Amino acid sequence: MDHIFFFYFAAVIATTSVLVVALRNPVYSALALLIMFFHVAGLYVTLHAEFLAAVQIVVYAGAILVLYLFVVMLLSIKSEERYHNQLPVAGLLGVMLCTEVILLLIQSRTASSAPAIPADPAVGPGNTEMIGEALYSTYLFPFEVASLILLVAMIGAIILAKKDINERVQQ
Amino acid sequence: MAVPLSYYLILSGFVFLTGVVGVLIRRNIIIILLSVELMLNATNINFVAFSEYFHNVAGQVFVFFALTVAAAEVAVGLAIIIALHRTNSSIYIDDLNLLKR
Amino acid sequence: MIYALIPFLPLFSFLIVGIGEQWIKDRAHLVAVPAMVGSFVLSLLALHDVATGQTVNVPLYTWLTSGNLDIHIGVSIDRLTAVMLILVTTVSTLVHIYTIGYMHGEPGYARFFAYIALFTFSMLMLVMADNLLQLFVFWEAVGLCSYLLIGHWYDRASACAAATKAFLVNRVGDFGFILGLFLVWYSFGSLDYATVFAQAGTLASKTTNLLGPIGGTWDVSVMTMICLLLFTGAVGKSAQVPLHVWLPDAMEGPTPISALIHAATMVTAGVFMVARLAPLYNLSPTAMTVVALVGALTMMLGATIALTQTDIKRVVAYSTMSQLGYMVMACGLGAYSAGMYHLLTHGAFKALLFLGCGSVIIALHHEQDMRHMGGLKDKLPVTYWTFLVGSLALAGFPLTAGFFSKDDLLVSSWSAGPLGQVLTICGLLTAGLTAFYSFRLVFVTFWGKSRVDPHHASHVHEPSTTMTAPLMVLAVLSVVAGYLGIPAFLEPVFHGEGAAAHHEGSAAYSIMALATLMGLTGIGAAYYLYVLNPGLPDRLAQQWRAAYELSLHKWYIDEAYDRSLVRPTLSAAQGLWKHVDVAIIDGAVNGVARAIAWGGWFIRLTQSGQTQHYALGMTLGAVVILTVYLLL
Amino acid sequence: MTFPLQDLLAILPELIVIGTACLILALDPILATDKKDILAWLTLGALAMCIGLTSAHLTGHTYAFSNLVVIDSYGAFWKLLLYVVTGLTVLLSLAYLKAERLSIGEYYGFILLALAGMMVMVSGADLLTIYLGTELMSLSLYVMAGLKRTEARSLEASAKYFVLGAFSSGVLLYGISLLFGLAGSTRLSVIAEAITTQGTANPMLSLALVLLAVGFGFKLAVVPFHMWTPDVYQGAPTSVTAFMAVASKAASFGAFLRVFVEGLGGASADWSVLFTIICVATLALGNLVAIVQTSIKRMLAYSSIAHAGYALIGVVVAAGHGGEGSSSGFASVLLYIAVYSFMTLGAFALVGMLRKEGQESENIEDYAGLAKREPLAAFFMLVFLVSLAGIPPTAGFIGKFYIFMAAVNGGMTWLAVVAVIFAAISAFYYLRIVMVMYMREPEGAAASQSRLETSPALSFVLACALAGVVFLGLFPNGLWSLASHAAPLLK
Amino acid sequence: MTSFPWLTLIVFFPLIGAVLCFLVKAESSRWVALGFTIGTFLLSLPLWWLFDPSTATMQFVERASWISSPPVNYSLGMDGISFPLVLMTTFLMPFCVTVSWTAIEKRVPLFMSMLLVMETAMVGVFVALDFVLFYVFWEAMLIPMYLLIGVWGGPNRLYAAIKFFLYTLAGSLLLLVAILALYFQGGHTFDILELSRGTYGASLQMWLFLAFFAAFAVKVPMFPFHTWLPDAHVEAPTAGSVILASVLLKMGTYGFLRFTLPMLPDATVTFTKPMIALSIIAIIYGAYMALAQTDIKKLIAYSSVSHMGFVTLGIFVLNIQGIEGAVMQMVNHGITTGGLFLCVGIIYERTHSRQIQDNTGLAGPMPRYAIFLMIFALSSLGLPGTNSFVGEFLVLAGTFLWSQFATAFAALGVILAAAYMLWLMQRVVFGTPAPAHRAHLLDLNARETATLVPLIVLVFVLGIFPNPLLTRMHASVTNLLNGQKAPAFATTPPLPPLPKAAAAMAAISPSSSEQAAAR
Repeated sequence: MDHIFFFYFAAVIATTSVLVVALRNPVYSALALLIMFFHVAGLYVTLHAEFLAAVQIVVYAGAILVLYLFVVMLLSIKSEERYHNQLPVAGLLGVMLCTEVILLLIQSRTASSAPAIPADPAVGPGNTEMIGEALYSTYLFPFEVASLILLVAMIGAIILAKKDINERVQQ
Repeated sequence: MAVPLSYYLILSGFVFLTGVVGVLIRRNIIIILLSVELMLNATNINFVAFSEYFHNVAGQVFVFFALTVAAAEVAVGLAIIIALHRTNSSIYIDDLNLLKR
Repeated sequence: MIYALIPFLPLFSFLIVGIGEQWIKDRAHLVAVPAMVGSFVLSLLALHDVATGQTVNVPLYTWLTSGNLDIHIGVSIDRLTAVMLILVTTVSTLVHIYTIGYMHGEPGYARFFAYIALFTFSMLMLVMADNLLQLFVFWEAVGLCSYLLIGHWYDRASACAAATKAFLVNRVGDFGFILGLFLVWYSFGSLDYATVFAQAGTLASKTTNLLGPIGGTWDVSVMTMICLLLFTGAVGKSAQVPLHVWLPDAMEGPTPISALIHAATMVTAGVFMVARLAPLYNLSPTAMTVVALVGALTMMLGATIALTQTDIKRVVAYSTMSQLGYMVMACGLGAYSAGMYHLLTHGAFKALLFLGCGSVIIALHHEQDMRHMGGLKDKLPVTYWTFLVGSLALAGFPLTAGFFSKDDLLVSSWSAGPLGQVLTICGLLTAGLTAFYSFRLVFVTFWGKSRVDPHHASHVHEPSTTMTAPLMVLAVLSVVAGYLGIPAFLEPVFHGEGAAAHHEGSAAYSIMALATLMGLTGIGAAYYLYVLNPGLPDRLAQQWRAAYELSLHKWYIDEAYDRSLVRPTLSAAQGLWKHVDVAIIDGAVNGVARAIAWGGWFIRLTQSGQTQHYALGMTLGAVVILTVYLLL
Repeated sequence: MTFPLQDLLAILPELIVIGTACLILALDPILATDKKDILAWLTLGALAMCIGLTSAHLTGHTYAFSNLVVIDSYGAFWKLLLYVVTGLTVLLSLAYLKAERLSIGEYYGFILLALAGMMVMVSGADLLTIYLGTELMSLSLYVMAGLKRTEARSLEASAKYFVLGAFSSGVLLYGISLLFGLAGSTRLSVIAEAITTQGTANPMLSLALVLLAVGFGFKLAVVPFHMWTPDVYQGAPTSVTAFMAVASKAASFGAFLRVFVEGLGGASADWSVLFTIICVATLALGNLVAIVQTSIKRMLAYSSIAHAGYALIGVVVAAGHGGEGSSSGFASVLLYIAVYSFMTLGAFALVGMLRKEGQESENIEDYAGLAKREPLAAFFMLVFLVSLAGIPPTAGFIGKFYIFMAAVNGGMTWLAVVAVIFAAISAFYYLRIVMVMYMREPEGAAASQSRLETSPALSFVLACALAGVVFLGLFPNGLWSLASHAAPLLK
Repeated sequence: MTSFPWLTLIVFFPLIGAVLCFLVKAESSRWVALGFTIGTFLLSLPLWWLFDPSTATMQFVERASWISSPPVNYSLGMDGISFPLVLMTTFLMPFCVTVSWTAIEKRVPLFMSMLLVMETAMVGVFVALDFVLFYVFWEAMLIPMYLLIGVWGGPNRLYAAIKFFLYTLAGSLLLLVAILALYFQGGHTFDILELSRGTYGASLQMWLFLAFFAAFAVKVPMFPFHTWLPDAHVEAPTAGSVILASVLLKMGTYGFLRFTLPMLPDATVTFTKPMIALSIIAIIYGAYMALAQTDIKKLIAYSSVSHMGFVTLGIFVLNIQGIEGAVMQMVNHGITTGGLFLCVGIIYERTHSRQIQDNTGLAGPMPRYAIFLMIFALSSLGLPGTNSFVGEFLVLAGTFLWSQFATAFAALGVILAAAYMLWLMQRVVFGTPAPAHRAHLLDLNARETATLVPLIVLVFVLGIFPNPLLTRMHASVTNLLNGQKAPAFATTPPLPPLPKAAAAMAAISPSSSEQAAAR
């Protein structure tokens, strides 16, 4: 059962990811990505990460991708008539890398068991409550840093994208 | 666990490299950013799979933060794209070649 | 101690005149001449002391010490030195006086006095040296003075070239000298005459393998090596073949210099050195033979060239060369005292001849070509008569000093074995030639019709007393010097090791007779050709074209040197510079720089400005590293 | 869950920086345009407080926030360096922004936020914190690079930086995920333990190493991950370039060493080989390409690439050496980066303020005859360049001295020889600037000659950089003992 | 031993002047420079009497810690080898100032201050007793020299300056690596004396020798690393040429004496033959190059290659005469070639040409100048009675002990020296002036005379009384040869005492001594 779900999700994810890269129309690419996000979320569910699955859909599909589409529409971007001319080289490299990475990954070993981390209560993953608690206790500091990142992104986006402010003081 | 960990790894590896190739071959910056999202999602699959494998919440927490960062990057990236489009009226990255050599 | 002043009086004179040249100007002789006279007087005192059996040693200071190399500068006088002192101071004093007149009104008047004072100092220090290095130091110093004096008229291109040539040719000789000097030091651990002579015997049979460094075998006697190397220096300084080429050109200098340096003193330094180092030469028969042969060759070469020269000073110069050949030959045959004897008398009459030439030249406003002279004996009587005395002495006319010394020389040579006898015959032949060319000079210059440039002909007159007085003194000396018993005085220096001259009665007398005969024949031939049949020489020259040209062009030796040494050296220098230094060595340096810059330029192409190329680069890097990991 | 007060005290400098940043962002809209200098002074005040606070942490080794943050002498070293260079950058910016007529109060906020990111990077004990710190810094820098947003080149720099930065951080993150899979945690100490127990013959580890090398290589700007550097350095506003070239590089080195020594130290045999190759390539490329540049900013960019190569020598050698000796190797890296910071900052400060007809003049040709027009400026530039070339008695020599010393001590004399050959080559392009400044007459009309736009702030920056370069060159003892106390130890 | 910090004072006194040059008016900076260079010389002068010639130990030693880890000390000291060089340096500097008095018109304060910085660095090199300190001084002079050539030099100055800089830098950076290697092999110290006491493995010595060689041979410069020299010399302003020729070149040979010989005795012996071969090639090749030149400065520059060949020759024959001769030759070449460059600078100021064809017949219009030039030229060609003869004589004597054939080849250089120098004199001093320049040929003024006369005096003083200087180096040179590692240098048998002259003959050449041994 798990296998079926996995293979379904994996197949769709792989296909849509290729489509994202291959489709020339940005809108189609974005839509392919949207489909992928949903299936990644599904994969998360099979991995008992329900909270993340929800976040994936809300943040990625709901916010990020909409933002993308918004910009694509805003700038009325046409489909690309050609790929970058380094396609053959890049493709070759991609294939090589893919072979190598997969070769390496299937030989890999992982830690035999989860190390005991005192701060983490030994609970099953996928518990939204646990994640929330971890975020506001153990991971409070990264959380604050992440908030700063968002702050930077927000203000930075404003600074970069605002149009009409005359920054030359004395002109 | 029914599905071997390596399956997830191979899936994520594939998606990751698709993203890498996307960055290399697409000229539209927006698509390049989408490709980067592919790379980040591949990473997230890894984290979640390891998290499940280890019964460890840390991986999921990491994904949460990665998601946040991705969102922030998108915001900044799109702002840059808009600004670029305003000055260059192009969002093809190979048109950016004032600075070279 | 007072004898230290002999050289230092001229030195002071040099310093005062040289440094104060701007202020002293025409008053230079007021300093220089008294200093010279003082020096001369002291030399006489020294001679007296030496004659009474004392040898003088005045150590001055330690010049340098380094390891076991220990060089002192000092003054030492023995009999050999003493006679040289007399010669040098006498001639120098007379030349000083002569110069007052000769250089009168010249812009470089004071400078000239400074130079000859410096020369005199150096020459005196040279003869008074008690070690080889001091000898070498002043050997070079007199060379320097010679250089400066030849180039005295610095705006004359030929004078400058002659000066450079003189120095360079001497340098070649000194190259051998200094190597010989090192070999002496290496062999004996010292350069002092006394020490070296004392040890000389131990070295007599030692040999060294000359080809050792390149793996061959060629054993050569060390003593022969030493003697030959040192003799190289003498060859240069005393204008022996093949380094004689500088001497005739040196006549570009003012004539008093030719008299002092290039006739009487400096050029004899080589002979002096061989005589001085007799204890060493005596140990090497091979070296002696070489010395004798070189001397004989020079003697004949000089004489043959002198036959056809037309420049009055050059004739005398080649004659000097020829006479130096006599002396060297004598030394080479072991007749050191005879050689030295001839050196002294030659100093007197050759200085006389040169100064006489100077008088003529001054009288004719710096005309030196004999073909523009003639008939001067009435206008320049003092010059003529003194010149005649000098020429007689040179020709070995009986009862002149030259007669005695040349005779002594030839007789000594005859007694030096088979080689000596062959060379004596050469000497006799040369004596005939000598008489011929010296009287050719006399007849062409003083006799016959005047061929003087009409502009000057009217006011040709005898120069001032300062110039004629030295001529007369020298004329007297050219005669008197034969009666002073010089060989006997010198004999103790050489411990009688030289050939026992004067003792083989019959042979001695026959040689004396032959020499006289040769001399008279020469004079007679000259008279026949230049007085009785003035047109004949030209016809003979036409008839014997090749021989004449050979003689006139000095056996083409200068040309040969020019083609074989000078030009190849210069073109090799040019070639090396352009094709090796600039092209290869510097080219390599610049090439490296260019290659680096090219590398930078090439890599820079990767920086295309294309963002995705950059990403590709990163990916490529990762792929390469991963591949390496996979393969390892 | 509440935290002990000491956790907050431990990160007090970070809190001050963040707080000031927020204050600035808040104040900016309120302040009148001509009073924005206040923001800079505010920033400097905050930095001064931080210096005081961090100096107290020069000894000791404590963890905070569930072992996600470590407060130790290593972090303190970098932080102190970062404060100083940030302070100098702020002063430089004060002058630069005025000259460029840019009035953006947020600028100082971004500098402080970037600084906060850097501080998190160097004091992170967990890949998560380090990653987040990196992102905080990077995002701030992306924005800052594009600040002259009406100018195409500035935006282009920003875009390139952003695209490649996002790409590299994706790679980095993937590497982190693999390490997580390897060790079950992103904590550096746990990763180190896992490597010790599992051994290094794990393909996943190798892959992770390579991916991390790409990620950090990008931040350090080493070959072949360097290619963004010249373009971005050239296009970004010069004060930002200075900040990037100095602070960002220092922080990246800080994080890089932290991760590779404390986390991946067990695999040092593997990654030291990897970085040896990168190091030689970096030395070669940086120095060779710098020769043919015509823009001084690009030239300095390549120079900064090359200097990363020199610093890597220390890393490689220390890693190859291991044990007690590694400490002095790492110390040489710390010292080198500190020294590099002063001279590079000084050079960029001058470049930024040298203008021709109101524009930045960045062509090397514009420096022709500078020594005549601006003797003092030319002299300052001379000292910085000489130091960059590593000629005594400047700090650049001391830096190279310790690096080569480490190399010879570590038995990698050949690497030192390679490095000196490239050091000799590097002298060429530094001296070319000297040559242009001192030995060439300006071409063209006098009106178009470039001049230095001075201000007290700039003078102070230059004086500080010069003092740093000269003082460290003559009396390196203090910095060296600081560096050797702070240097990590490879177990 | 004295507690008074003489050396620190001498080293850093000029630096005060260097700063002061900028603080006074541009015109006065000349006087500042002159004052400080003369002051430095006066400060160094007492050392002549304070120096104790009987000991080989370092004198006037000062020591303070500079860098604590690794232990780098600020330690200075002086022995019989560095002593003459320091005095020569301080002696020459005032003339560099005076000759630049009117020749340098632009950026005078910078020029003067660079001269003073150079002085600090140069003296520092000669008195440093710590290898790193030495290196710091060694490198520190590159930038001022670079500026001297590049700012005030001739038309091709940019190329020459950068070539000089890179060439010497490349060599000396290898030296730095060698210094560090020595540190780890030599007991973790940079102290020169301690390093000299250490013993090192054969292969290490070889490598270190090559690294040292890279630095020193470029500086000397030895064939074939000499091509920077003609360019640098020709393009540099007069003072720069003087400093280059007189002092900078000596630092290379000083390096050989101070470091290579004592620290790497085995490698030195191993490399003796190639080093001597290179030296002799340099002597003859440099002379040939000089023969081909039409530019006076270039000619003198190439003559320096030839003369420095004598120095390296003397050093590597490894006997007392050779090394003392080398040190003498270093001093002499400094004075003589310095004087020649000063002379060229003076004439260049008048005719603005360094070509021989533009500067002919100077004896007529400029008699005093002609005499001075002639004296320097004669000294340069090694005329006895002048200083150069002493050095060359001793070097050749030393070489003779090593190999007679080598001596013969080296002595060829003396002939060639006479050839190019006299030919130069023939063309420049003698003859008639070029009409175009006739009007500019004014004889030396008081300042120029004052610049040259002291050098002339020294030419003769050292030529006639070399012993006071030689005695001051005996102890140090002997110590260098018979130091703790004497056996390494035993290749040249010391000359036997006189009574054994016969035995000496057995050793007259290597082969015959072998034969003697075989018998």
